[in-house]
Amino acid sequence: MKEFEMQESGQDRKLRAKVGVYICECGPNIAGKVDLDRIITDISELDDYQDVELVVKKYGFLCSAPGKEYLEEEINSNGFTHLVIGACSPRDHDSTFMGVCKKTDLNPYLYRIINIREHCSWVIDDKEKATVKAESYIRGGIARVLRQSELFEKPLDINPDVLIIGGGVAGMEAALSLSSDDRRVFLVEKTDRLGGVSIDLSGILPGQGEVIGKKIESVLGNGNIRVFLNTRVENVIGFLGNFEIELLSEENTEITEIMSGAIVVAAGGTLFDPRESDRYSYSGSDEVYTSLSIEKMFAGDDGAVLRSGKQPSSVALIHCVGREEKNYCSGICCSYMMKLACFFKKQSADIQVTEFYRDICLPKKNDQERFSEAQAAGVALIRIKDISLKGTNVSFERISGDKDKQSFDMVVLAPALEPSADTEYFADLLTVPLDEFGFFQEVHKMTNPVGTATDGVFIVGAAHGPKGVSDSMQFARASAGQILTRLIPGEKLIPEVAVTEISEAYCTGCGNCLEVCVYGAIYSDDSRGISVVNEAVCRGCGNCFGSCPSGALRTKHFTNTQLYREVDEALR
Amino acid sequence: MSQTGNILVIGAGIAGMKASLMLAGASSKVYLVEKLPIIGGKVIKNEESFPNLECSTCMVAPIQQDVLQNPNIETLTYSVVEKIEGSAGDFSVVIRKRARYISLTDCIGCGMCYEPCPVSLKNEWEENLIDRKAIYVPCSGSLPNVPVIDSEHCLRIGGGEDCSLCAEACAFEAINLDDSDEIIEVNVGAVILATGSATFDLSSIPDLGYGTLPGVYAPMEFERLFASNGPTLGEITLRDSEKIPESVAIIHCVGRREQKYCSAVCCMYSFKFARFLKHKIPSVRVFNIYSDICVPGKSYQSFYRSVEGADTEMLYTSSIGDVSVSESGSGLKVSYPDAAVSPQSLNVDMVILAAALVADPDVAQLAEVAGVDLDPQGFIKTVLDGSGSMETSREGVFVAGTAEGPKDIQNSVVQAESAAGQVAEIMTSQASSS
Amino acid sequence: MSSIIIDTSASRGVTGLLKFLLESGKIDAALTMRNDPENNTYDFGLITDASNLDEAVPLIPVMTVNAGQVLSSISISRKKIAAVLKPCELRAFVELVKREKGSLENLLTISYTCGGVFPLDTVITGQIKELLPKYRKTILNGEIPVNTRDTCRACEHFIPMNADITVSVIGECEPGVGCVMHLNTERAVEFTEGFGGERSDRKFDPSTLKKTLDARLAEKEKLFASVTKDGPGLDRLLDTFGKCVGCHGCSSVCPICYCLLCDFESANFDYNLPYFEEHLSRKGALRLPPDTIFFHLGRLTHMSFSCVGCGMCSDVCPVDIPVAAMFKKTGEKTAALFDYLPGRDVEESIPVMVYKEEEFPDIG
Amino acid sequence: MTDAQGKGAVLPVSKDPGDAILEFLRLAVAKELADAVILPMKVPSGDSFAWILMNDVSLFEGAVPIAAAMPVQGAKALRSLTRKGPGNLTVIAVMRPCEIRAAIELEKLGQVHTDNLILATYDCPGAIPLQKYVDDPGGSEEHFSLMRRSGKPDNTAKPVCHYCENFSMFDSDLHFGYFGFSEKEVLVIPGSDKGSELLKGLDLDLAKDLSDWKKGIDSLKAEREEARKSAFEETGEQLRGFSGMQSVFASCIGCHNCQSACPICYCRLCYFDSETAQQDPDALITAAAKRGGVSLPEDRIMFHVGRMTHMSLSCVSCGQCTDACPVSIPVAGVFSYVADRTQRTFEYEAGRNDGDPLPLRQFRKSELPGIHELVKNAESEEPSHE
Amino acid sequence: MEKSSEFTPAIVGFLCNWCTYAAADLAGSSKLELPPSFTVIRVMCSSRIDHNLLLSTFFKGADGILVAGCHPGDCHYGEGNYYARRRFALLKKVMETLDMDPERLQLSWVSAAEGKRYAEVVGEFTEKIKELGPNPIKNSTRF
Repeated sequence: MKEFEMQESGQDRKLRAKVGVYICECGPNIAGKVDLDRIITDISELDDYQDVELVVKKYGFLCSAPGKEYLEEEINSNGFTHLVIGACSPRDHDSTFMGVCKKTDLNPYLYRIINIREHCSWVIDDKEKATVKAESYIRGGIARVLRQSELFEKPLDINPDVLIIGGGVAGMEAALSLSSDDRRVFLVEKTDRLGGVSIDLSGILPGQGEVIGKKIESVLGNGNIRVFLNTRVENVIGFLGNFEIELLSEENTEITEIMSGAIVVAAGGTLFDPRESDRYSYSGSDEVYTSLSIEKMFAGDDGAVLRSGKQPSSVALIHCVGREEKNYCSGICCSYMMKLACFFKKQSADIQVTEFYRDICLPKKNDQERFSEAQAAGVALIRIKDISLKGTNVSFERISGDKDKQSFDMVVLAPALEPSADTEYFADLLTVPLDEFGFFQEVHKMTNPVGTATDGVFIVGAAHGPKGVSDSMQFARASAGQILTRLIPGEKLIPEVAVTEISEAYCTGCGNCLEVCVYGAIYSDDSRGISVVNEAVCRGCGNCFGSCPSGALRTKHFTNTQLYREVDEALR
Repeated sequence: MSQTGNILVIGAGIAGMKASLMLAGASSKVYLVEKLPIIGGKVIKNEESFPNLECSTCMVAPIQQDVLQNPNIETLTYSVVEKIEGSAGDFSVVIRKRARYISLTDCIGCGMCYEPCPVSLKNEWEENLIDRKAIYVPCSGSLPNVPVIDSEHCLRIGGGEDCSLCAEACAFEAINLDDSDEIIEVNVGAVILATGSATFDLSSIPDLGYGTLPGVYAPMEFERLFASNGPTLGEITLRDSEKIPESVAIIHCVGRREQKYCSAVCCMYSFKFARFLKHKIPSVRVFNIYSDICVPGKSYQSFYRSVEGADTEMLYTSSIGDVSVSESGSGLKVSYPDAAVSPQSLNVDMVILAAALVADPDVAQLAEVAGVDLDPQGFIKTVLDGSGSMETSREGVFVAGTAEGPKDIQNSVVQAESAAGQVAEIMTSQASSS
Repeated sequence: MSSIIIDTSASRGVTGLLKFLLESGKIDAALTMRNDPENNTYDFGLITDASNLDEAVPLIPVMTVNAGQVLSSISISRKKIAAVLKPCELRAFVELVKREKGSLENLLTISYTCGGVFPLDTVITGQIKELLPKYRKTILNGEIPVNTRDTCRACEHFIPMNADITVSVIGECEPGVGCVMHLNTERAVEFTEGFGGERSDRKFDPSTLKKTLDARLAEKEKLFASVTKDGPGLDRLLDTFGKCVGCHGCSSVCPICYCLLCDFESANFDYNLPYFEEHLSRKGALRLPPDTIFFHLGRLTHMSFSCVGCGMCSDVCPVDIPVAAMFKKTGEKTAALFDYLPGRDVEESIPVMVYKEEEFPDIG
Repeated sequence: MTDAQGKGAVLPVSKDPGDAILEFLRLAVAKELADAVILPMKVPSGDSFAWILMNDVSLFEGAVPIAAAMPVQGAKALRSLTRKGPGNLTVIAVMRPCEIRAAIELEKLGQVHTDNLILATYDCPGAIPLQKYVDDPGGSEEHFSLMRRSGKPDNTAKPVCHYCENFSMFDSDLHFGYFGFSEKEVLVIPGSDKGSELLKGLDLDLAKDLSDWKKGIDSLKAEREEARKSAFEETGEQLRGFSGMQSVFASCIGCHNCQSACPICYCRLCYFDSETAQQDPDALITAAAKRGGVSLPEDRIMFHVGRMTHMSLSCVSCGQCTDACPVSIPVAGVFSYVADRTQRTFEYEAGRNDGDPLPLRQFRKSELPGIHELVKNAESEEPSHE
Repeated sequence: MEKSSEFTPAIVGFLCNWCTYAAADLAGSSKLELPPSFTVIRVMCSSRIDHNLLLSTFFKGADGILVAGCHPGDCHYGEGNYYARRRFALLKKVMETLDMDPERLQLSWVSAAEGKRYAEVVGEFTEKIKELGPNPIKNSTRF
């Protein structure tokens, strides 16, 4: 609090300071367009401040190696309390000069770079005007830097262990890539066995059965992986590096408490129920199957046969079941339907197999083979606009617009992949938003697809979106990648320094800030009736500040007092 | 794990940069080798990236900055890897740092040097849509923002003439016309190949008129044409005339038949183009000529639906391979067989060919250097296909991004993260074993 | 010390001085009351351009806000400022300076013998227009003008303390003499150098204001009597402060209440439910919001000994509680304990900030 | 909110509706359906009211459920009681609709917890300005009783009351309706489960059909609607041009009484009293030099504009700000005018208990088309990103 | 009081660090001519900008204020600019209702790649402000 007031006081008269103002000539780029000598005289003669000493100099090329040494030397010999650099964009060299400050006793947050190149010398032709502009920018910089306050990094101890929710392929893959002697993995599975859906898809890839079998073995055999079966995650609090988790085992309804530094959500997906759409009407007795159940049959000994046990003589494979309803393409069905077609043909060449598809979507480079194989095997491919079915009677509209009917011995549906039932539960538990389709929302679709708004919580596999086995494992490894490179045993995390702080004395706990924070970095302390910032999570965007009507918030390094002074000078 | 090993990342596209940053964050020393004079890869060529049409520069520039400012990453632009010997955990790598002729430390990118250069050439990075000098930066906003001299065309270096206008114009003595290639040898524990891909050679299908008919565009050409930091500053005008197209046909699946695979991104960028066109030229008519729509993943189809009808008319053809483009008057004629296999045609001002992603021509040589196998399509092969592992046929060497096969940004990043993870795993085990 | 006599009204004289100071660059800004003819309102102007002084009414008997409060925020500037203040405003400012909430360093203080000010509503209603002419006459006769603030009528400290320049406005300033400015400090002499008017060695003679003083003292008697009839104290308080709506307007306009966050608005005065339940079970009833009266008692202990009786608090009270009278009265008593007079001397330390070894034997 | 299929129970009136309500409350407390009540009570000096929380039935006598003046906005009383949490007491608060609406806004802002409160409103004829009441309690009471009968505010009432459309049943748990037949009876209408429970507990059955009463209310609403239109037109006129806004607030002395009287201004430390808001003195004088002078205390007008951005979305137009203003600025007139516009911008109505979150705590990805400046055809109305 | 013909407006632009500030840099390195009367103030996110910052800039006498950030959907912090848009809309409505020159306040979305557009936005806004003339506050001693 004290510091809060001292630094913030709009009228803190005890500004005893020695400010170094160094202007980079940047060759002709600044020196050529701006009258530096005039600026130096004007600024040094500036008598705006009591007890503030200004040292104003120019230098050829401050970001050069000698330039940086020069600056370091100047800071040390003059014992500056603040530093202003008139040069280029902070996006180019802010970190450069912060680096210089770090080598000296000057706190890097008591320095400021002023962009008089991109925003001045390069865009204003008239030298007179450019000079005046540069001068006002620099005056603003001085006025502001005097209101800045020292900030310090606060390294955090971290727990390298990882909680993985879901024991499917994705979960197991993550577990195996993460576990090591100095990193334990807790693998929590709600059912009584590992393997998830994929265990049923053993037919999918040749040898997939063994692969998954082996995975399960190596997971169970791994001393650094602790597997909890029949267990659900009851409660989670914390943030990247420090989560506290409560697990509830269904057998001996007791709570196990564990700590981890990260959480990987591999809650998996499930299949769209075709009967949700009136397009597909059939009963349990009809010879209508989902791809999954057929997979199981093929995995078994007597292959895919009718309930009578007889070979079907005609089979319809229907793609895109639920695509329109869910408004997304699962991206894997075409591929496995082609494969199923071939399985049927292998089972018996006499079975006439017909595939009804809207579009052929084979996004993987090897998928195309499947298509050729199917064609070669004599599978009939019919492109349709629309389709519906009563039992095994299929009526459809060809792309040409012609309507048609056919009936088959057996119909196989390729239902869309959808989020598993407990997705919402976990979303709520981990405060991770869901997207419009009910899958977990990644923090950034492109640059961070496995990360979530709650840093430290990662989403992989079908919980992120419709995926095949290999993509699921890919995502799992990606999350492992993030954890392995961010949570290093024995090393500390260094959170953002310029974060927001809330004054306990002034806050009334109205919750505006808490509501708008994207990162869940603010929580409410009910005992004191105030909101509190978790500095380990805050990114310093300042959205909370914008939402606070009282004088209770301060976004460090971008306080209003600081900005007001910049404005004052801009309008001077 | 600070001492346990350096890492070599080849290719500074989104995948390469991401992997480098992650590993550097884990305090490994990373050598990031990029053959172009700038980093950023293909993504920065896009104004906006699908599915949420996010501004690519806004998305990638901070990553580029992080890479260049990260003390653990040594970025070697305009460089090629010539040798990778040894084995996992201990590779010795030879890198040729090609002569740039401009000092990265002294140059501040003021651009004073381009003006005087008498040589004028097509700018390849801008898809030859604009000229450049022999000394140049590929695009505005290049990072690092430091030019390079095209030694082959430089009057002095290439032509042996006595010209040093650029050097004279430079206030920082940053230009050294006597610069020469530099050979750098480094030791690394692991290698990540992220060299990206190329677009299908459109001229190999003469019927589509690419190269012969000026109104026919490759996807990257259109990306640059639309880019607000591109050659036309975002004005969509036809190549030879200044005309603003009134009708545009986008032909899907170009090269799919030849390559025998679907690139999975063409549909999406085609729809993106349609949105762009409608956005900039509200009166324009856009046609997407397709035979299959491939929009895998959760948010793609909804984007397709939002474009379909609104921004573009969808024209189905029963055989996408048989679509052809010919000249008709001042414009172009696109012929294709419709659903009923009867021939149709369509007159437009502009044609964009949604070309397949193919292996980068240089990848074969890289594979040789790196000693890794390629798959039948010419991409770098992963050994445990379908397991999500990014390990190649050579232990300790990994691949990420479109070097491994056609894919979108999301999957490139996911692969980069996986690869980085696998490298980190090795490093850790080495650390604990040593 | 000397004085300056100018053949004009006191008001014009002061305005002239301010003009001179600005034009000669001796000050950067002048703080004075001014009139907004368009809206018939008065406010404090911090004037930097002499030409803007035409609207200045430095001696207008109106107090929209206690100038001491206004000055505290700007006086710490290194810029030179001349401020025209009423005696109580100057005293309030001195109290603030003692609390590090202002500085006399770069300040030229001009004050005047004060006839008292009109309550704000006379300004709003426009009444003041009729009242002013009578006002001038009355004060010259050393009498108390009608309709002025009750605390002004009862104010015996109408002669400025610590002013660099004292302008005679009441009593003494008999017709013919014009505007008389007494230069009390070196600074005054220095600043007025080069300013016109006739220099004289006329001394300021308080005795000439005896009549006024007596009248005021008499008024004070009455006022103090009016706010404490006989009867048990607390009930009396309840009668006086009972209708307080807790707006804390009195403290926000009080020049002495400098706190950023008043203790009574701080978390210290948020209560948990049990507090109310407990009260309820004991008394069967309690008032919401609580502490309405406690607030005034608390404020009395916090600042009464520094109260200068400017009367702002009464003026802003929405329910006409005689806050000012209560505080002035209590203030005099508390200050007397330490024979302290608020605003008398910057060097005089705030009573509760010091102690003497031997004091209050009877308290122990 | 529901009013139980348009039916209500009936309470007999002896003297005036207030007594009926008191009797009702006595019963509720006696039957331990509530632990305490909050009611206005005359202050000792007899010229104002204060909120009293009481459970001692014998004290109810002095209470005035339907008080002529509103010295303290009831929401502030509720805030002081429940800010730290709902507690264990079940308390019935009888307040004006605008007070309940303010309380509902404050609950959204975490300042009031209504869990154990039973909020009761009544047909509000308007309130007498505090100053007027203090000056002449007797006269004011006379005026008020007339207003209470007619349901129409007369010229002594607060200006905002003349055009308040929310003077009757709002989102409260209970409502006491009597406009139209205040002599005979008072309707008590449940507005929530809490309300219904209470009535059940008191064996009051909802026999009475409300349509007549409703008709009366609606015609009164219509009149207020008219008044509102003309009042807003007037305010609009006053505010025309820069000088307009300036002269409305010209006499402001910066005491911030309006803010401290405002039920919505819940901040402990108003931004404008915080150090952040204080101008740098040197900068202030430098800036003054550019203009030739500034008015002090600084930012007096900005304070009002800033306050509008902070609270106008929750403003319930109770008029307390005007009552508190020592220099008679029509603060409430301007604020309710602004609130009317800002609340419509976000299709929000302050004081509704419909779970609608505060406008600034949410957003829609595509909304407010054209709020951002369009340059040439470079941008489409809607961001293309959705 | 200046005549708007020779009137050079004082305009303050609050730019988000990730998009518009970058665009401003791009405009700079592309050497596009920009009006000297425009002053850039950098903030991390447009959502950081609170009403009082804009108001006080306005009452301090700025003739125009530009708030510019990432296009909706592009926010570096996910959703910041959506909130910024709402807050801006509120302030604009208040100023509109009080008839205090809401046109002096402008919100624009400018991405990091739109250096040219940044120059256009600034240029056109400056022109608009020139037409409006000086902010009445800045020459009044009554504020």
